[in-house]
Amino acid sequence: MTTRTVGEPIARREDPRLLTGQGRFLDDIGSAGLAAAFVRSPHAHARIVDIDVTDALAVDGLVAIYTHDDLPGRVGETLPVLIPHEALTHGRTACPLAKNEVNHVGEAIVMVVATDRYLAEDACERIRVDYELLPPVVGIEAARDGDLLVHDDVPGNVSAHLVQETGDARAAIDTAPRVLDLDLEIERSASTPLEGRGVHARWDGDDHSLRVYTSTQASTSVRAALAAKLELPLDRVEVIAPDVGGGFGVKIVHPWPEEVLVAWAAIMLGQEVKWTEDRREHFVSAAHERGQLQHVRVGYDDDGHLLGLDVTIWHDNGAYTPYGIIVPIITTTQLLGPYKPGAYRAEFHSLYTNTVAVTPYRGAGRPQGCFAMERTMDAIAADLGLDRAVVRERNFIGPDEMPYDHGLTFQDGRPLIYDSGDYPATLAKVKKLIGWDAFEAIRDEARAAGRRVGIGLGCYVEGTGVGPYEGGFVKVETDGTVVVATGLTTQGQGHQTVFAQVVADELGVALDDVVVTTGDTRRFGYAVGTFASRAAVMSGNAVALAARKVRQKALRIAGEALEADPRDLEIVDGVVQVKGVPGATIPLRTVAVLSNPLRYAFDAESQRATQFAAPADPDRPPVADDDEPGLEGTDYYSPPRSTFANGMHAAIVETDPETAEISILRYCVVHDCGTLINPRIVQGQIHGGVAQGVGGALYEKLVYDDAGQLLNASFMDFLMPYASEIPVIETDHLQTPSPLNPLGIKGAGEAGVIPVSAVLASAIEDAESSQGIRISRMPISPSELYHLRAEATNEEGDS
Amino acid sequence: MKPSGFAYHRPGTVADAVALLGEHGPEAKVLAGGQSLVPLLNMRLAAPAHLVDVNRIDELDVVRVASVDAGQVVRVGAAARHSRVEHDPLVHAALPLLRQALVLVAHPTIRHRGTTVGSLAHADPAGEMPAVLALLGGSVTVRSQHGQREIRAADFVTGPMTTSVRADELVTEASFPVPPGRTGSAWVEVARRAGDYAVCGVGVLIAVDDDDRIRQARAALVSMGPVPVVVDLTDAVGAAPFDQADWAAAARLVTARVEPDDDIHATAAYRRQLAGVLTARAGRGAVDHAATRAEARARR
Amino acid sequence: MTAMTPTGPAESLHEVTLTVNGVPRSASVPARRLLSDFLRHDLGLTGTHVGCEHGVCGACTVLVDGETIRSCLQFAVMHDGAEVTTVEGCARGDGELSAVQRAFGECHGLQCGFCTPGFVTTVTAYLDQHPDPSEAEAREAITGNLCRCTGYQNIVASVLRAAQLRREEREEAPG
Amino acid sequence: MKVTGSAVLHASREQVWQALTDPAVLVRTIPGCLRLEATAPDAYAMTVTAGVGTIKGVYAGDVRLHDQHAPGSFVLSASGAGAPGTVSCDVAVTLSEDGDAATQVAYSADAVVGGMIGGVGQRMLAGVAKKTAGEFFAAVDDVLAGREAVPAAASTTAASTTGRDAGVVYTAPPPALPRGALLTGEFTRGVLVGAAIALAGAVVGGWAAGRQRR
Repeated sequence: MTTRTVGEPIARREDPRLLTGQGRFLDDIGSAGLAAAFVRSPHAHARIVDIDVTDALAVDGLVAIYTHDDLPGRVGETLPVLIPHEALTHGRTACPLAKNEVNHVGEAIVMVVATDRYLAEDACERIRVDYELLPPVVGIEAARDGDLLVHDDVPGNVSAHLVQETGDARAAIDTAPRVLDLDLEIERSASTPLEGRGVHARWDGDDHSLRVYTSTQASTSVRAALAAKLELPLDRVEVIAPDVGGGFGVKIVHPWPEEVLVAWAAIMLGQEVKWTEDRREHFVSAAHERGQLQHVRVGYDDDGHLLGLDVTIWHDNGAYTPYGIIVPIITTTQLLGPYKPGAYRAEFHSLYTNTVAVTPYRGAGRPQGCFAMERTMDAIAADLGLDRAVVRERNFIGPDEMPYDHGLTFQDGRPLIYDSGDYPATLAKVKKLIGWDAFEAIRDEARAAGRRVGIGLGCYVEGTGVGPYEGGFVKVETDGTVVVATGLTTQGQGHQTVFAQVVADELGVALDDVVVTTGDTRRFGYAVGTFASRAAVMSGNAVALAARKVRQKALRIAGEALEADPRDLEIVDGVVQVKGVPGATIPLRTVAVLSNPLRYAFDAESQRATQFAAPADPDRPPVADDDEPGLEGTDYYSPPRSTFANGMHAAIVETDPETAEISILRYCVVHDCGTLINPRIVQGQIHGGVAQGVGGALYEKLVYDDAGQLLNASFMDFLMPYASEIPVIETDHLQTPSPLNPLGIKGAGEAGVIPVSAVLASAIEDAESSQGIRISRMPISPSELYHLRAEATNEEGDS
Repeated sequence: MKPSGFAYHRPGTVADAVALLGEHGPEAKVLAGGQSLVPLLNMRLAAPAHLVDVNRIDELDVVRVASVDAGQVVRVGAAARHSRVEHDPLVHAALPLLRQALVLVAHPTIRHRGTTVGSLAHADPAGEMPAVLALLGGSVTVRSQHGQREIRAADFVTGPMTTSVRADELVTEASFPVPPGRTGSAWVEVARRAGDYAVCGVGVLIAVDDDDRIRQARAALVSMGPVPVVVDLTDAVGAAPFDQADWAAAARLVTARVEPDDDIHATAAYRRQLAGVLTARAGRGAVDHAATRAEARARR
Repeated sequence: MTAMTPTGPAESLHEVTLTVNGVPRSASVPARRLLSDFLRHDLGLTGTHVGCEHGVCGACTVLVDGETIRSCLQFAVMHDGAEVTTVEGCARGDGELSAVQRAFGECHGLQCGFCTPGFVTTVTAYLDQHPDPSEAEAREAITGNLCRCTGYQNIVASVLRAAQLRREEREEAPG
Repeated sequence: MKVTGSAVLHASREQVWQALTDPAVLVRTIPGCLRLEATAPDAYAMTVTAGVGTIKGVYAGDVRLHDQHAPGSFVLSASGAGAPGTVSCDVAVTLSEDGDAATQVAYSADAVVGGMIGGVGQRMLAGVAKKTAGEFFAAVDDVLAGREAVPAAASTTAASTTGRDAGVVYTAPPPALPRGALLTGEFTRGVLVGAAIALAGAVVGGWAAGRQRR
C-alpha cells in the first residue's frame, strides 16, 4: 500500500514558489496594461452636486475618465444583494460609481484610467466634486435612534429584524431563581489581508471573450456576476484567482464595484486594465466587521444551570448590505457554543450607518456571540462564587446527547444540529494544558509580590463546512501526472498540498505526481467559494469522491488488460497490480492511455491505444455506451448540513498596576476539528486565528468620529500586531470525526479567532479582581483599563 | 498611493545644496532618509516641486565625538543614519543616552535609512531625537547662502512638526553635548506596539557628585504636547544619596507640569499618569545606570 | 466621458542603473518612481511586494548594499548605482533554496506568502549579523514586519531553524 | 474633533471687535491667508496656504457667519478643501471684557477633517489647531498694540472704503519664507495636519470679515 499522507505534517508544495518570489499575485500580472484609480468621497453622507474633470484632461497619459453617467445598462446599476433573506426587508447596495449620493467616506465616484497608476492619481487629484453635505449617521446608538436616516427609504435605518426562539425564554427567566442583565459591546475591526483587493481584465476582441484575474475568495461567482453585469454569455467569461495574499472574509464579497468597472473598461478601451487597491482604499472602501451592541438577560438556578437566555443584538451593517445579514444570523445562532441554554430567544436589528459596509471577517459574527455567551458564564460564576470552568461544564451538551438539535435555523437555512463533539473532554484537556486548578496559588503568590496575574477561559462551537456543495475533478494523464481541480479558491490554506494528499491516498499514487488547481473557472466551473471554514470539508471530500471514481475506472480497465478481477487489484505508487502476484502489473499512466482509444499514434505510449494495437472485442464499440474516454472523474460533495467543530482556549495575563499595560503570559488552545488532513497546516490556521483574535482583543479597532471620518485609516494607527505583541500559542487537539462526510473532517479556518476576546476579558478581570472591574467592551487598551480602574475606585468611594 | 511629480536634485556639496534651497525656497524640501517624508509624499499630503537629496554629500555623513572648550560633544551630520549613531562605540561610551533613545525609534530597518538630524528637523511631537537634544541642551547648525547659524535646542522646535529652520536653510549637523562628570541616564516608553510612536516617553539624565549625591536631574518627555517637555527635577528628588532620591516627588512634579492631549490611543488623563510613572522608572533607571558606569570605571 | 487622447507635458526621465541580485539592470523612470515599483514594474522582479506604501508592513523590504530598507519609502533614482538584493536573489547561487527559504518551508513559516519576501530578506540580513539568535532575539528580529496569516510563531521557528541550517552548511563547507 | 481655547487681547472689546472686523487686518493675521473675497453678506471665499512642516497645501475655503449677538458672540461655519483633505467646522466665539483694557476671546470649534489627512492626522490635529489659533490672536494683538502696522496696499485701500460690497478682494503681502523643516527622520505612525490650520484660520477670519458686511 502506498504510504498514507493524510494525517501527516507534509511540507507545503506551494512554498518553494512563494519563498523565491515566483508567486503570481494580482499586481504581478499584466504590468503592461493600463492602470485605474478612483476619486472617492471624503464625506460620509453627501449629495453629489457637480463633477468637474476639466483640469484632469491635461494630465499626460490620461486615457479615460468615467462617472456614473457614463456607465451603460446594468454596468451602472446597483450591485446585487448576494444573500437575500426574508428578514432582510430593506437590503441596499451601492452603484459601482455613486449615482447621486454617497453614503460613506471612500465610496467610489469617478474612475480614471491612465497609462500608469501615478498618472491616474494625478488625474484624480485634479477632479473637483462639489457636494451638498447631508447629516451622517454614525454609531449604533445614532442608527438605533432613527432620527437621521442613511437611506431615505429605510425607516429607522433597519435593514433587517429577526427573532428566533425555542421555548418561552422570557417566561423561563421571569421564574428563574436568579437573573442577570449584561450590556456588551464589540467594536469594529477588519480583515486587512496584507494584499488588498485588485482586479485585472483582458478583452479578446477576436474571440469576444473576457479574462479576469481578481483577488477573490469566489471566482466562479465573480464570473457569473460579471457575465450578468456585462451582459456576456457565461462561456465568454473566465475568472481566475491567482495567488491571493490573504482574504479572511473581505474577499468573499463580489462583485466589487472595481471588478465590474475594470472589466467593463477593458472592453470599452480594448486594452488590459488593472486596478490594485492601495492600503488607504482598503480601509475606506473594502469592508469591515464585528461592531455590535448586545443585551443579554439570563435566568439560572443556584447551581448555575441556564434556564432561560434572552439576547438582543444591534448590528452595525454599515452603509450597504451586499452580503446580506449572515453575520448577525451567525452571532445569534453560534452564540450558544457548547451549552444548553434552556429556553432561548435571540433577536437582532441590523442597522445602517454612514460607514464602510460590514461583511464577514474571519469568525463572521462568532467572536461577538462567543463574547456574549462567555461573558455571561463568567458573570454567573461571579454571582454564585463558583469556578468559571465548573459553571461552563454544568451547562455542556453531553457527548451522549449528540446529535443535538437546538431547534434553530443556521446560516445555511438548515436546522442547527450539532453532529458530534466531546466538550467535557475538550475542557479537561485545556484545563490540564494551562494548569487551571493550580492557578489560584499562582495568582495569590503574584499578588503578594505586587503583581496582577489572571486566568481566563473561553469555549466555542463552530459550524463549518457550510453547503451547498463543492466539486472535484481528477484526471490521470498519460505521463502519470494526476491533475486535480476544484473551483474554490486559496488564500494561504495550502490547498495545493492538502487536496493532493487526499487524492494521492485515495488513488494510490505518489504525492509528487499530483498537481492541484483551485479558483480557476477554466479548470472547474461549479463552485461556491472559500469561507466559513469550509474548503477542507467541502472540496476535500469532493476530490476524494472524484478520486474514488477514477480508481474504480482504473481498476476496471487494468483488470481487462491484466485479465484479472478488479477486486483482486490494488494501486501502489501509481502502479496497478494483482494482489500477491508479482509481475502482474500495469502503470496507471498506461491505464490512462488504454482508457482513450486512438486512431492516431503520436508517441510510443499512444501506439498501444490505437485501434489495431490493442486486442479488442470486434462486437463491442471501442467506448462502451456507459463509458467515456479518458481516465478521469468528476464528483461533488453536498452535505445535509454543517458539521460542528469545537474548541476551548485559556490564557494567563498580567496587568501592570501603574501603566495598565496588558501582557499575555500564556495562551493555550485545545481544538477538535475531526480528522486532520495535515496537522501542520491546521496548527498554522490556529496560530493565525489566535493572532487575529489577540489583535481584536487588545489592539485593533476602527475608529470613526461623529462625522463618519475613519480616524485610523492606515497601519500607523490601525494596530495590527507585530510578532512582539503575539504570545507563544500552545496547542493540543482532539479528533472527533464528523459522521456527516466521508473523510470525517470539520473546518478549522476560523477556530483560532473566535473566543480570544472572551478569554482575555475573563483573564484581565481575574487579574484585576482586587479592583473589582467589569469588562463589557472589547477591544481594551491600557488607557481604557486605566479608566476602568478609576471608575471602579470611584464607585467604591461612592458606596 | 503614489507621490506627485517633482524635480530631483542631488547636490554633491553643502554649498550646492544650500544654493538649491536658496533658489527654490519653500518649493523645495530636503530628502535624506525619507522615512518620514516619503510616506507624506506617497499619501500626497505634501507635494514639493523640488526635492534636494543630501544623501551623497560626504561632508554631511559624519558621526564623531569632538572636544570643545566645555568638554565633549557628539556631532552628527545630516546624512548620518540612526543605525550608525546607535552602533558607534565611541558615541555610546561618551553619551549612552543616544543609544538608549535610538533603540526605541521604530524598527532596525527604519533606522538603517532614517537619519538622526532628519528626525530632529521633522520635529514630530512623539519623536525621541528632539527630546534628547532638548534634554542635553544641544543645538543644530544650519547653513544657507547667507551663512551659518546655531540654533539652541530651546529655540529649535516651535510646534508640532515645526522648527525655526527657514526654508532656505539646511540643517547640516546636530551637536549633543556630553554632560561633564559622573552621569546616568535612562529612556523608557509605553507604546501600543513595539516600535510605535510612544504614548508617553521619558528620558531622565542625572549628574552625580563624587559623594553619590544627585547634583542635577532633568527629564524630557515626548507625546506630552506639541513640543518636547523638559522638566528640571533637581529640587524634587533632593540632594539625597542617589539611591535614596525621591522619584515619587519627581513624578508628582512632572504630572503637574505636562499638558497632554487625547488621541484615539490614549486619553490625556492616562498620558499624565504615564508621565509620572515613567519619570520615576526612568529616574531609577538613570541611578542604576550611573552606578553601573561607576563600577565599570572602577574595574578599569 | 469616453476615451480621450493624452495631452499635457510628459515628465522628465532619469536613467537609473542598479545591480540587482548581481546583475546590472537599467531603466529610464521619472524621479518619483518608488524603488518598489521600479523593481516590480520596470525590472519585472515582482517578488518584492507592496503592502502599505507607508513603511509599516515591511513586505517591500529589500537589501541595499547589504542593509534592509523599505523599498516603498525610497525613490529608485536615489539609489542609482547601488547593489540591491531582492527575494529573487536570496536563493543560493546554484538555484537551490537558501537556508532561510528552506527553514520557512520546513517550519510552515508562511501561508498566503504575500508578506514572505519581506521576511526572507529581513531574516537573511539579520542572520548575516547574528548567526546564533535566541528565541527572543529571533522574535525581535522579525518585529517590524507584519504578517496576517501565521501568528508569527512559525516564523520565529523558521528564523531559529535557518540559523541551524546555516551552521550546518558552514560545517559542511570544505576548508 | 473638538478644539476649545481662549486668548486675551490687549484692547477694549470694541477695539478688538473693530480689528477683527477689518478684512485688511485679517488677511494679514490669519496664518497662511492669501486671499479673502466677499461673496455675499456675511459670506467669504478664502484661500489659505496651510500646513505644518512638510504638509503644506493650498486650501480654498468658504466662511459663513450666523447667530450673531453683537458685540458678544456669534457662530461661524467654515469649510475648506485642498489636496491633503477637507475641513469643515462650526465655531462658537464669545468676547468678554477682561478689565478695561483687555478682552477675552473664547472659541469652541467642532471640526471635521476629511480625506487622507483625516485618516492619518488624528494624532496631531488638535495640537496644531490650538497652536494656529494662538498664532492668529497673537498677530491680531500685535496689530492692536501697534507692533505691526497695516499698510494700505492698493487692494486693501479699496477695501477700507468699499469693503461692504461683495466681490472685494483682500490679498496678503508676499509671505515671508514659511517655516520649513528639513524633512527626514524615522516614520512609524502619525503625521500631518495642514487642514486643521486652514480651519482655525478660516474660522476666526471668516467671522470677523463677515462682521464688516453691514
